[in-house]
This record gives sequence, C-alpha cells and structure tokens, in this order.
Amino acid sequence: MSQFTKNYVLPTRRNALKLLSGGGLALAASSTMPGVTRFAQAQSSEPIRIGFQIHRTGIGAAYGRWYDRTTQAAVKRMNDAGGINGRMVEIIAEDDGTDPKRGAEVVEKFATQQQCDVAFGTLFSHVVIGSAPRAGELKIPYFVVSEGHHVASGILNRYTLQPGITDVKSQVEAMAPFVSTNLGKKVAMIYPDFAFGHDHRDYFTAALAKNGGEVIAQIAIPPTETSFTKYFPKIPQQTEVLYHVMVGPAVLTFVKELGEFFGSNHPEIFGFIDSLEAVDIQSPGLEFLEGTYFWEGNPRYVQNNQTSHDKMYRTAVGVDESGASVSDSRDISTYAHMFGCWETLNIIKAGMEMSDYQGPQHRSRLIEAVEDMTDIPLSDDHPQGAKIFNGKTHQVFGHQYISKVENGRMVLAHTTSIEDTFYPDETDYTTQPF
Amino acid sequence: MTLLSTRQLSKSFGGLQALRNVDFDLERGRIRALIGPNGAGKSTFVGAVCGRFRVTSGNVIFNGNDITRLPAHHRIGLGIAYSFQITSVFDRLTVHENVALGVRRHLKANQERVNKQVCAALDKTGLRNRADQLAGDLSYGHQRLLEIAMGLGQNPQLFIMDEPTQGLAESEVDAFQDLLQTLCQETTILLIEHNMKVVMDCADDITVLNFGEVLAEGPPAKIQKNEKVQHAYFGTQT
Amino acid sequence: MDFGPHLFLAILEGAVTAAVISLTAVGLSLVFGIMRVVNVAHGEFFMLGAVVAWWIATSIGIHPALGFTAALIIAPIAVGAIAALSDRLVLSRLEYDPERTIVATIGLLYVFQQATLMTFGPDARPVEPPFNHRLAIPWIEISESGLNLTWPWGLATTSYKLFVIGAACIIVAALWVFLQRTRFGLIMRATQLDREMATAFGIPVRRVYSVVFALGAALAALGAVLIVPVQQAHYLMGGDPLLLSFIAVIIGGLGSLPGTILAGVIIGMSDGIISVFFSPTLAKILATLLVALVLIFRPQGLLGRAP
Amino acid sequence: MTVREGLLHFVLLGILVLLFFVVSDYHDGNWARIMVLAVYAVGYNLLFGYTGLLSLGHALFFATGMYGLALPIQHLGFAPVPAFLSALVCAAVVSSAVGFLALRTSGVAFMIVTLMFAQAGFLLSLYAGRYTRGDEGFVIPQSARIIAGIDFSDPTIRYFAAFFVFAAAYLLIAWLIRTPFGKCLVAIRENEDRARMLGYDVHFHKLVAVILSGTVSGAAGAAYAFLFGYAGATFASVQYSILPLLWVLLGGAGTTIGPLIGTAFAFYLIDFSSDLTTAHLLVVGLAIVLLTLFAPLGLAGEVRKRIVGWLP
Repeated sequence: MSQFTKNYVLPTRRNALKLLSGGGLALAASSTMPGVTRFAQAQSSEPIRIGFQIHRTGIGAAYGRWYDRTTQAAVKRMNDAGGINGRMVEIIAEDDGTDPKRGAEVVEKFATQQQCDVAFGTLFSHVVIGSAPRAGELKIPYFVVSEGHHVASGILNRYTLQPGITDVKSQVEAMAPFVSTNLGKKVAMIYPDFAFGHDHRDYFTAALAKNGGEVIAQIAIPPTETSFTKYFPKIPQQTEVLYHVMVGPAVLTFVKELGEFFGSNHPEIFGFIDSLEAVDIQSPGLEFLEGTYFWEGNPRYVQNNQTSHDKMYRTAVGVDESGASVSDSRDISTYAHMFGCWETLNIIKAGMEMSDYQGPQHRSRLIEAVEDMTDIPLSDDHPQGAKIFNGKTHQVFGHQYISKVENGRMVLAHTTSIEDTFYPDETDYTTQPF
Repeated sequence: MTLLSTRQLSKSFGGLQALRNVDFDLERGRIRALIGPNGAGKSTFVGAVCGRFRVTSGNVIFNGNDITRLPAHHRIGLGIAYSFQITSVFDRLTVHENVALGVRRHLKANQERVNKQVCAALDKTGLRNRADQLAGDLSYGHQRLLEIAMGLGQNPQLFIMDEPTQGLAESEVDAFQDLLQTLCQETTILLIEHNMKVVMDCADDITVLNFGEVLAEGPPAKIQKNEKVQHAYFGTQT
Repeated sequence: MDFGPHLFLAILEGAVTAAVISLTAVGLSLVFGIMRVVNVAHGEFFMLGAVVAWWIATSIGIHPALGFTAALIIAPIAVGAIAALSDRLVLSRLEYDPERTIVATIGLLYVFQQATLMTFGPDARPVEPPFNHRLAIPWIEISESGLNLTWPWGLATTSYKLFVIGAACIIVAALWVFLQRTRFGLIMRATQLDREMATAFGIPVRRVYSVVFALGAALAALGAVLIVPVQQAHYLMGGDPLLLSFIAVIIGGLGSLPGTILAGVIIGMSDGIISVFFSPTLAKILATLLVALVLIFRPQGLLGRAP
Repeated sequence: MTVREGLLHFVLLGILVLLFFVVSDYHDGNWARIMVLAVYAVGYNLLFGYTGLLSLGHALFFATGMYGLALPIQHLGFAPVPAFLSALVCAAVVSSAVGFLALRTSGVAFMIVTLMFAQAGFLLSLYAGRYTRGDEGFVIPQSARIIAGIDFSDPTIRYFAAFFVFAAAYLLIAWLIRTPFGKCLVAIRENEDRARMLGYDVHFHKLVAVILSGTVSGAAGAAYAFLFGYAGATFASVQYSILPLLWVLLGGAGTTIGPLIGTAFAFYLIDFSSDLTTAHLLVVGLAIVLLTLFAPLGLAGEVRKRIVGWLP
C-alpha cells in the first residue's frame, strides 16, 4: 500500500525538494503551505522515528552491541517519561556492516524509505565520513557518536552534529599536561597506522611539545596486525612513558604482548582505554598493568564519589559496578564510549522540545536549536559530566578522566577541566545554508 | 618451389631429446605425410614449425623467411594453419563462429566476405547445415571435420593436420580422403597420420621420423620398400 | 634495542606465525592438491576452531591445561565434522567445479561468520594458556674483555610460544608420516594423481574427498587452537589466515606439501624480519609485492614443477 | 549487432530511465548506486565473463579511479571534468602495469598476483594517510561536485549521471563483444591454445582486456566518489575485489545484462534481508550457496540456457 501512496505523492515531493534547494525562503514558505501543515498534523500522533545506524556486523560489532543497549535504555526512559513533545520515540535500527558504502545506503533508507526524523548513533569514523555527505544532501539531521575529529575539523556539513561525545583532538590534547607533569617527558607512542591513530600521533605530539615534553618515537602498527611483539624493540630504551592506543579485535593480544615484552621492568605506561575497551582488565596476562594509567571517556568502575546520575544510568543500561553486563559478568561494556548514545538522544529530545519539532519540515529548526545550546549541566540526561557545546563546530567539549589501575580496578586519578579540552575553532557550520 | 624447410632443428624437453638435427623440405602444392612410431617426434616437429614452443637449436624457414623466433600467432598469420591432434574446437560456440574466428583474423571486420568464406569452408567439409549448432554438440567425426574447416577458413598456404582421421569410422575416413584430394589443389598439406591406407593413397611424399631423426624420405612406393623403415616402423606394427 | 637481539626476537616471533600459517596452509594445500578446489571458507574453519576451543575451555574450566587439552582434541574433530557436512551438502553437489566452489565457499564463509556472530557474539574472547612463563633470553656480546653474557632489555619470549612452534613441527611430521606410510595416505595420493584411475581401481573418491576436506579443516582448526591462547577468538579472525595460507600454497607450488610448509615458514619469518628493517606498514607493502613478484617470475611456485 | 539485441539494449536502458519516474525516492537513490556499481561489475565481466581471467584484485582499479578523481580535487583543486579524466588515465596506467606483470602468469597464480597487487594498493592508501586520510577517507565537498552549474548531488541529476555512465559502459561492452576483437576474447576464454593457433596474439588481447576492464572499473570508482561524495580506503580492501566477482557470477558471467542484474540482486538481497532479520549476511550466504547449487550460470546465464538462447 505504501508503495502506491508514495508513487502518488511523488511529483509534489520532487517539486518541494527543488524548492528547498532553491533557497532558505522557499523552506519557510513550504512550512506554511496548507498541504504540508495538514501532513504535519496527521503525523503528530505518530511516534518520532530515530534512525539508528548500528555496527551490528563487521569490525565494529563489539561496540555496536553496547551502543544498541544504551540506546534502547535511553529511549525506554524517554518514553516512560512521556516521550518527546508528547510523542513516543521509536528506534529504527539498521545494520551498516561497519562499512562506509552500506552506511551511506542506510542513511538514505532512513531519510527516504523509513521516514525517520533524524539519523543517529554512528561510531566508526569511516562510516561517519562516508554517510555524512548523503545526510547533508537528503537534509536529515545526523547525530554521530564517534569521537572522531571529523565533525569539528569542518569537512562535514551543517546536518552532521556530535553533541554527545568529545572528539579525539580534545581528548588527546587534554592528556598532554598530565603525562608530562606526572609521568615523564620522553614519550614513545604506539598507535594504529590509520587515520584514528594518526590523529593521536599528530595532536599528542604537538600538545606534548607545548607542555615541555617530547615524543621520541612514533610506532605505527599496521591495521589487521595480529601479533605485536616484533614492533616493541623499536621502543627506545630511554623511554619514560609509553603511550598506547589500539583498536580492533586484537587489542588484548597487543596489551598482553606488551607485558610479556617488558616483564616487571617497564616504563610508565599511559594508554587510551580503546586498547582495552570491552576487555576485562583482570584477564590473565594483564597483571603488569597494575599502576599504569588510562584515559577513560567515562570511568568503567564505580568510583567512591559516584554521582546519582551515574548510578541511575548504570542501572538503566544494565551495567554492574565493574562495568560488565549485570546478566553476564564476562560481558564487559564499552563504558568509555557508549554514554555518548544516551547523551546524544537527550540532546535530540531537548532540541526537539526547544524547537517545537513537529516533523521533517522542522529539521532545520531542530539543528538551529541544538546549535544554540552551550552549557550542558551534569544530570540524569548527561551522566558522564557537564559539557559545553560549540554550535559553530557542532562539537561538544567535556571533562576527561584519567584512571590508575589499582588492585585490578581502574581508580579515578585525575579529572581534566572542560577548558583543558578546548582548541581554536576550525570551522563555522552555521554559515552554511540549510 | 620450397614452401617450408627446417635446418638442423633440435628440441629437448628436460633430458629427453625429442628432435635431433632435422633437415626437412616441403614443396609447394604437395601433400606430405609425416609418419613414425609413437614418440618418434612427429607432433614435436609440427609444434616446432608452428611455434608452440621454442626450439633448442636450428631454424625454421617459411616462404624463404626465417621464422624461428616468431611467436605462434605470427606464424599462423603468415599462412600456416594447424589442426589439433586432440579435438580442440570451441565447444560452447556455434560451428559457424568456430570457423569465422579463423576467417575473421585475416579478413578483419568485413562481415559479408567473412560469411562467404565461412560458408565455403563449411560447404567443403559438409557442415553447412549444422552451422548453428554448438560445436560441443557435434558428433566426434563432425568435430574432426570442423577442425579441418577451421583450418580451411584461414586460407592457409600450409595446412598442418595432426592425425585428422584418428577415431573416425571407416566411411568417414573415405570421405576425408576425398576431401584431402580436393584440398591439395589450393594448399600445401603436411599430414601426421597413423592410418597407412590414407598415407599411401593420398601422400605425394612421406617423411619417416624415428627417435627424433629423419629415417627416410621419398614417395610412398619407395618408403614401403625401405628396409630401415620396415624394421623400425612396419616391423613393430605388424 | 640492539640490532642482534632485535633480529633474534623478530625471528622468534616470525617462527610462531610461521608455525600457525604452515599448519593452516597444509590443510588448504591438501584440499587444493587433491580436490582441486579453492576453499575460500578455509579461514572460517580456522575461526571455528578458535571459537570451539574457547567454548570447550570455558565450559570445562577446572584448570586451564585440562580445558586446553580437551580443546586440542575436540575442536579439530568438531570442525572436521562441519567441513565434511559442508562437503556432502554443497561441494559434492557442485561436482567440485572450480568456479562454482569458489562462489559457494564465499557463501559458506558468510554463513559460518554470521552463525558465529549470532551465537558467540562480536567480542574477542581469550583462552587461558595451559602454561605461560616469560623467558628472558640471554645474549652473548663480544667486547674487549672477551665474551659476555648479557640480558638485553626486552629480549624475551614465553614458554607457550615455544610450545606452539614445537607442537606445529610435531603435527606436520605426523601428517607427513600419515600421508607417506599409511594406506589412507596412499589412497589420497592416488586420488590426487589421477581421479579417474582411482575410481577405476575402486577407490571411493567421493568419500576420500569428504575425508580430505574434513582433514584440511581440522588442520586449520588445530592451528587456531594452538594460537588462540596467544591471540583471541573473534568471529572475523579468519581473514588473515586465509590470505596467508592461500599465498603459502601458491608460492610453495600447487599441491606440493613440502613447498607449502617451506613457503609458510618463509612468509611467517619474513613478516617478522622485514619489520625490523622498514616501518611496519611499508614492510607489509614490500612483503606483499615480493609475493607477487615471486609468482610472476616463478609461476609454478618454489617447489612446483615447471610445466 | 542484430536487431533483437539492439532492441534488448534499448528496452533495458529505457526501463532504467522509466524506473526513475515510477519508484520512490528511496529506490531512485538505490538504483543510482546500483548503476554505478554495475559499471564496476560490467568492467569486471569483460575480463572474467568474456576473457575468462579471474582477477581477485579489481578493487585496486576501482580505488585508483576513486582516488584518481578525489585526490586531485582535494589537493590540487581540479575541476570535475579534468579530475574524471585523471581518474581514467590513472586507472589505465595502473591496469597496464598490473596487466603487463600479472599476465606472465595464469590460472590460480594470476588470481594471487592480482590479489597481492590490490593488497599492496590498499596498504599504500593507508600508508599515504597524509593525503588519503587512510581508512577514514575524506568527503568531496558539494561545492566541488558542480559542473557548469549543475549540482551532481541533486538526486535527479545523480540518477541520470549514474545512468549515463552505466549506459556508456554497458553499450561499450555490448558493442565490443560483437567486434572481432571481442569475439577473440571469447575464443580465448573458451580455449586459449586454440585461439593462439588460429593466429591471434593472445597475450595482446588479454592485456587490452585487462586495461579496458581496469579502466571501466576505475570509471566506476571515480563516478562513485563524485556522485556520493566520499573516497576511502575501504573501497580498496579485498572485500571490494570479491564483490564484483560475486555480482557477475550471480547475474551471469559473460552476459551483457548479467552485471546489472547481479548487482541489483545482491543489493536488494542485503536490503530486504536486513529488514527481516539482523542476521542478514546469513541470508545472503545461504542465497549464494543455493544459487550456485541450482542456478550455476547466474540469473541471466540460466535464462539464456533455458529460455532465450540468443541473449548476448
């Protein structure tokens, strides 16, 4: 049936699209057109449809599963509280295979087939960058949860926003003062040899130099590598701090072999938790990590000063005190990243309420509403911490956590200020027309 | 006039000397049969002439030009046609297309002339009414004829046939012999053949190979009486 | 690290990789040599071996050594059974047509991968090694005062990695004896030489093929069980072993088992050693091009016979 | 070209034009993508389906076209048309080099050599991350996707641009296989030795086939980058070498319409099955196995065998 109606309305929709591309004025006009208003009213009892681009298969599947759980929990909480503007929220999840081509297809499907209001939830950078052009062309707001610097760097478009998770550039730059002050000045970096690792390499090297330290070795590990020991001899002996970040299914091997290489006699070690995301820190072979430091987007273990917000969030998603699933203690969450889904959904809700969002004709109003946001206080909606949103770069900034491994648990050792994560704007999306 | 000659042609595969200093001359317009026991080097010899592999030493001269170093397709282009010992037609193509492939190579894209020549070759071999069948669906005898037709389509100056009557029924062999007689008016034929009746009836001259060397050469009557040949060849056969 | 110890460490690491590649590649080579089919799903049998090993080790769970030993026996058998079933249901019905089996095994690859994702999940899961000690390795240095025994920083391996190398050697040797000295080995070689002739001599070729396919898969699984305490079981882990063992089979010379093993060792070792001299990704690029060039200038492989 | 074949091509292309006005926006978008990817399959089909050479490295050509267009736009400020020409030249050069070296081998060795070259290309695109942004890739901004004031990110323009590229590639191959050259390729596929002994320069024909196939594949990569605004190393990975093989085999190797049918079939198989179940690749895998069991010649190949024997 839907096929027929679609055929029927098609010509007018096409004209509308042409009008839209004609300029901003046409947009304003179209929302006052009687036909469109009727359409909006008819829709108002319908649920708000959020297209969820999920890495269910492919290399991102371990993250995708927890992004899914967090998203479902956030939406349940939202609907229990009455939904958005009185309408229920419905998640339309579609697998992107962690592939940029399929990712773009999925965004198209959300926009043109599933009639989603917004698209949301992508983690892996290449999928974001492959999909974002289509989101911009189809004029569907695209809320990513990727921690990539791609949004703030200005290569994407006005329809792509990252309001729920900080980007790698601000994370890395905020780490440099801590590393050089507390751990050592001479740093060797190990990172994966692709864009994500290159961001670490470039931003950290520069930031460390600013803080009086020096990167004395940059060791890039080829992607798809499964054995790592052979690269470790390239770590200079005078290294004071080893900085590691690794992603993918082989991360545990990486960390274990690091331990076997050094034995008991290792330099200070500072890692991004990506190297052990979804992996139990008490796995055999990881004992050497005792006393080393990790960046955490959100502390995996319950801390002494746990906020009520974290408690509520943990319970809602079903994560225990050690960051594992409450139903299976061996199933470790991607706790440092997945809060981004929760918080992004709450931003979408807030934006829709502020802009009195009624349907796709209000998409640009929704984006403007989000762009207008600045201070985001710590709350149940934002359990990871307070944040500041930069409407120009479409990127949020927030606290970063550094934990130390003590007795096989990660204990919070330092929290950076939000200001530590700032860097000069590289773009201004608000100057782009809708 | 000599069409094809070889001088001191030798070929060894690994340790095996398949051809040893073969001197050979073939006059234009004749039918020459190449005989010899199994493993005598007959197929190796024609392979060397066609350029299916590199010879170890010696020369091949065609039409007065040394073609020893030319690749196979180049030699075919000069006017040599070769029909395979083991039927080697394009199974999944039509009979017409099988022949047309050979015709088109030298006539290029002129569709009309190609068709004409294909039909002529099919007429001569009696395959005209099967032109649209897939070659793979033909009977074995017809496939052998198709091999001949493919060679004819190329309008060759020299037509090398490697055991064309192998596996044919007696009536088919008779028909082939008739065909051979008509062909010799337009081309020179070098024939590897086991069927002695065909050889004796059709060949103008016979070359006998044994252990990679030329054992004897001459008209059929003379070869039949040659003692060495009888010993090496007929002796083992009968 | 000094050059000498660095190279030595790279060789040790390369030997572990070589051991696993050789086992996996020998499995592929058997299938390729005897059945003349390219099994694109071979890497998935490797993956299944690792996953089954994880499953056995965690469900037994008394002592890691017990779980591991059980996995070492059960996983290859289980994976072999899955392979035999695939052969019966799919490959034999395709009459082992080369092109169609490539496509069909691509299909099987998806089926195995997805079934694993649905049941085992997307996480990389560790299997505890039966034993694992860090072994620091001494180094002899020549200085003015004569020979000195030193303990270079970072020069170490683990007892388990040495075990992997040893076990792979034993398994390959056992396989060699099996193929050369047993009746079934003879039947397999006869089938490889001439399928029609083997049929004529009353060899049940279909059944031989099933067994060969199962044996090939079991060898891949065995390689996976050996390596899974070092790496982890993950549903996408089959890609690399497939690629590397595929290369080993071709470089070694089609159907030549010694060639395959030699190539497996060369590929594994060069993977380690080239990384000493070049930046890692560049090393991978060079190694890849090297494989291509070997094949271009010696298409029959290292130990294959010239056509 | 016979009348009925011409009619078939005309009807097929006509259907693709009509399709735009009949189906919904969503399927318009899908078909634009399918047509671009089908160009890739058409290029692959020339080598695999018509010449009988099984390459496992075509992602190299696709990615060469993609980067050949995207890098000059990104870093050298090329306009789209020169960038597209640059893509074609790059793809032609790379495929000539690969063809020159790889054609010294045949059979399985050819598969591996092409696979290795593609793998080296993939790693190179990561290694040159400074320019390519590696796996993450980069966006070709909408402002760079305008030719003579026509915005190629507009759905209608995109659809017909994709159609134009597809029609060009499709008709090129449909014409080529009717020429003596194309017929010789088929002869090489059927029986290389026989073709040589009919006097054809087999090596030359194969080399030209590799170059043509690689260049058409490169054109597909360039069109993909230009029409969908993204270039990334994923498209150079081994998976994207396997895909055209799969599409061509599903659709029918050595048929002109097979690549389009196979690409569309595989696309909708994934699209529909991911609506039905999260285990959509399981469905895809089973479908592939079942097709090889019961329709070994591919969809168009089976149609040719059972119903219309003249299908080109």
